[in-house]
Amino acid sequence: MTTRTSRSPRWPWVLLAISAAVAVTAAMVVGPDAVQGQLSRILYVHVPSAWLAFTAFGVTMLMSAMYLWKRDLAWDRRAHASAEIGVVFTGLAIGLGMIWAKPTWGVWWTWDARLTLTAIMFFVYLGYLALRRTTDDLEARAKRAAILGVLAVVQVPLVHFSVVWWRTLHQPPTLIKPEGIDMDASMFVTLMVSLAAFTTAYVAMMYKRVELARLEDELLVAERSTDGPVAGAAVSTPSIDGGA
Amino acid sequence: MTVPDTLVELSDVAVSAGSTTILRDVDFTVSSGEAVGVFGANGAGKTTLLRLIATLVRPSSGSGSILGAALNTSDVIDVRPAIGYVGHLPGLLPELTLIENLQLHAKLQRRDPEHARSALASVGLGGAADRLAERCSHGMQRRTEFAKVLMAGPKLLLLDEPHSALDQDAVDLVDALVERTVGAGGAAVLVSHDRPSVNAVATRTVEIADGQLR
Amino acid sequence: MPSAEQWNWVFLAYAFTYVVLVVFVASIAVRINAARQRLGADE
Amino acid sequence: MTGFWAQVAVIARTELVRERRAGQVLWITIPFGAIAILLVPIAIGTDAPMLRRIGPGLFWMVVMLFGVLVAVRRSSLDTLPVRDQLALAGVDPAAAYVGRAAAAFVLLLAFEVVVGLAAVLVYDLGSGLLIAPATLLLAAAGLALLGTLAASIVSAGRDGSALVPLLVAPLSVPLLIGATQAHEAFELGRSSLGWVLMMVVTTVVLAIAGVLSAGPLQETG
Repeated sequence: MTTRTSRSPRWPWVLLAISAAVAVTAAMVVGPDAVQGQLSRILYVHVPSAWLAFTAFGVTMLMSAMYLWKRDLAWDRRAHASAEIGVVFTGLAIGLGMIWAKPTWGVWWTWDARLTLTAIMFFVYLGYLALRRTTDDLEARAKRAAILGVLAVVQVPLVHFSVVWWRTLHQPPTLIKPEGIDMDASMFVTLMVSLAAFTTAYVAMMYKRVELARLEDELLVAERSTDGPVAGAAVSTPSIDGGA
Repeated sequence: MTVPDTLVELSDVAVSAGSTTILRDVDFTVSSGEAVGVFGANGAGKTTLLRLIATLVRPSSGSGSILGAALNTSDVIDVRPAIGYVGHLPGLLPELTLIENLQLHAKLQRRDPEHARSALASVGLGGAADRLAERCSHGMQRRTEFAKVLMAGPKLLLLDEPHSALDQDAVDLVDALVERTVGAGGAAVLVSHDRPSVNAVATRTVEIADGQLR
Repeated sequence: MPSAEQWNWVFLAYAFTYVVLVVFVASIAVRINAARQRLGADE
Repeated sequence: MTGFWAQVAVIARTELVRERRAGQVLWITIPFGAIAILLVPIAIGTDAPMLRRIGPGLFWMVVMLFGVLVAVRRSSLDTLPVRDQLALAGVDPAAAYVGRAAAAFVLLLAFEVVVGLAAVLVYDLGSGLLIAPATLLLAAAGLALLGTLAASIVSAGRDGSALVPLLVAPLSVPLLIGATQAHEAFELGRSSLGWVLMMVVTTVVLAIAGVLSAGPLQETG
């Protein structure tokens, strides 16, 4: 009754190993920024992780919408996988932002609009993951998570807009922003290489995480059908009275 | 509304929740004037079958119609007021009194709530009308459910374990309700694990096991 | 800030990135193995 | 369409009758919010000018964090037998959602008024707080819609009540910013209109999202 899950492919990991090696080398040898000095090298991990965090959540929204349309659990598993990876990259981006902020501005945290929004997103999707833990009914879980995934679509732009408007009134943008770095061609190329390596990491993780989601679903089904009276696709057997 | 001759028609219907199949290969027809008893062990799919007929569960495959409205379409909303469903557990709001529960139901169906008190009296709860539902016994709550059905006068009566938690008076009342509905050209489906109690009123019986009728 | 100290922060950032991503991938692998084992035990 | 609003009214009234009898918001949530207002000076100091300055922000924070509890309250409307009965009575899921949100709106307004009065007295706030009925109404409406939606999203699962505040808090940021900034703009003699409009947009968006997801959320399984 349980279809053996095929293992996710190996090629993304090979590609990741190569691209990560190239990206780290490039990030270490490229010339330092005139203003930021060696610290500018943090750019090559901070910006890609922030970018991927938002991409991952975007994928979650798309997959949620696909689930609501098609009602196929495969879309739900992709939404789930992407959300979890997104939360990890969001945490990474926030952590790296802090590591960059401390030597640059002397504080771990600034109320930059983008940083604030990232932190809020972190909690929105933490809530999404928590919601998924509240029921074992695959369909109900998928539907509820998808509705929250789409609710985030409509609400997050409002959060973004309100935060940006709030900060523009309260904080004149005097600080050096990461994206304020005057980027020459070699830095830009390095950033792109790094972005490619991070995206490869995302793809490789997606394959693995979707495989895990599939296994977990199979496990739930298997555990349910061994104690339930009506097995998934099993040959029906005469029921013993009170067998439930 | 006009009642079609065939009140329930299910053909090759399956119901699954998640990846578990609860009902499958269900072919089931109930005609006007019938009271069908459905027997089966706990977990055989009785309650799901009843909720399927009550349009509360969607079939995952197959087709069917209830009171002439095709399942899985929005037409079922129009026929719901003609369905009298009494589930295994009472569906009363605990913080409302018995009479308020009946009035709420009537108002939601846009019917006159005036007969609520006499309906309660006819199930022997005239004296408890203003008691909060949460302070009533399980049996009293079930009687109130039957009063709700009595007020609505449904064409299709769906009863889950109709005699559980009821004393003999109430059992007779339920049986009379079934006979009255069936006599008026309606139909009833009664599911139970307790064969003798339902045999008395059923005009026909079927068995359900492992989610299949036989 | 002297260049050497800046390099320390850079290494901290890269080490942090490495640890977070490796721990996450490892957690997926561990969970996959656990699920496979339990599925195997069921059959 | 009259059927829809009649159902909304019946559901909202039923919810309020339930609340009047159970008294959960009146006797638990509102006093809890009021004591939160008292706890802050105990924690950070009783310097009057400082409390006057941060008071409005504290008030709104208490409304957002504790007001959520109004939406979290367990409703017997969520149990399966009751949902079955309501569905058979022909209740439109969207009408049930709007009705419950309307009841939560009324309860949240009461919460805001009591906690607001406590804040005005304890922090010696000027009239500014009470001159903003628009923000009070909009915050109550937005939070009621968001909280009711979040509560119905988690209602099927276990541990649901603990999860609702986590879902609501980050998504209520536009309401919090709108309310606090409108108040600040008002105090500084600037126009609060933009902030109020932002709250209106948020509320409308939440209402649409809630009504659209009511149907799919009601299907069981």
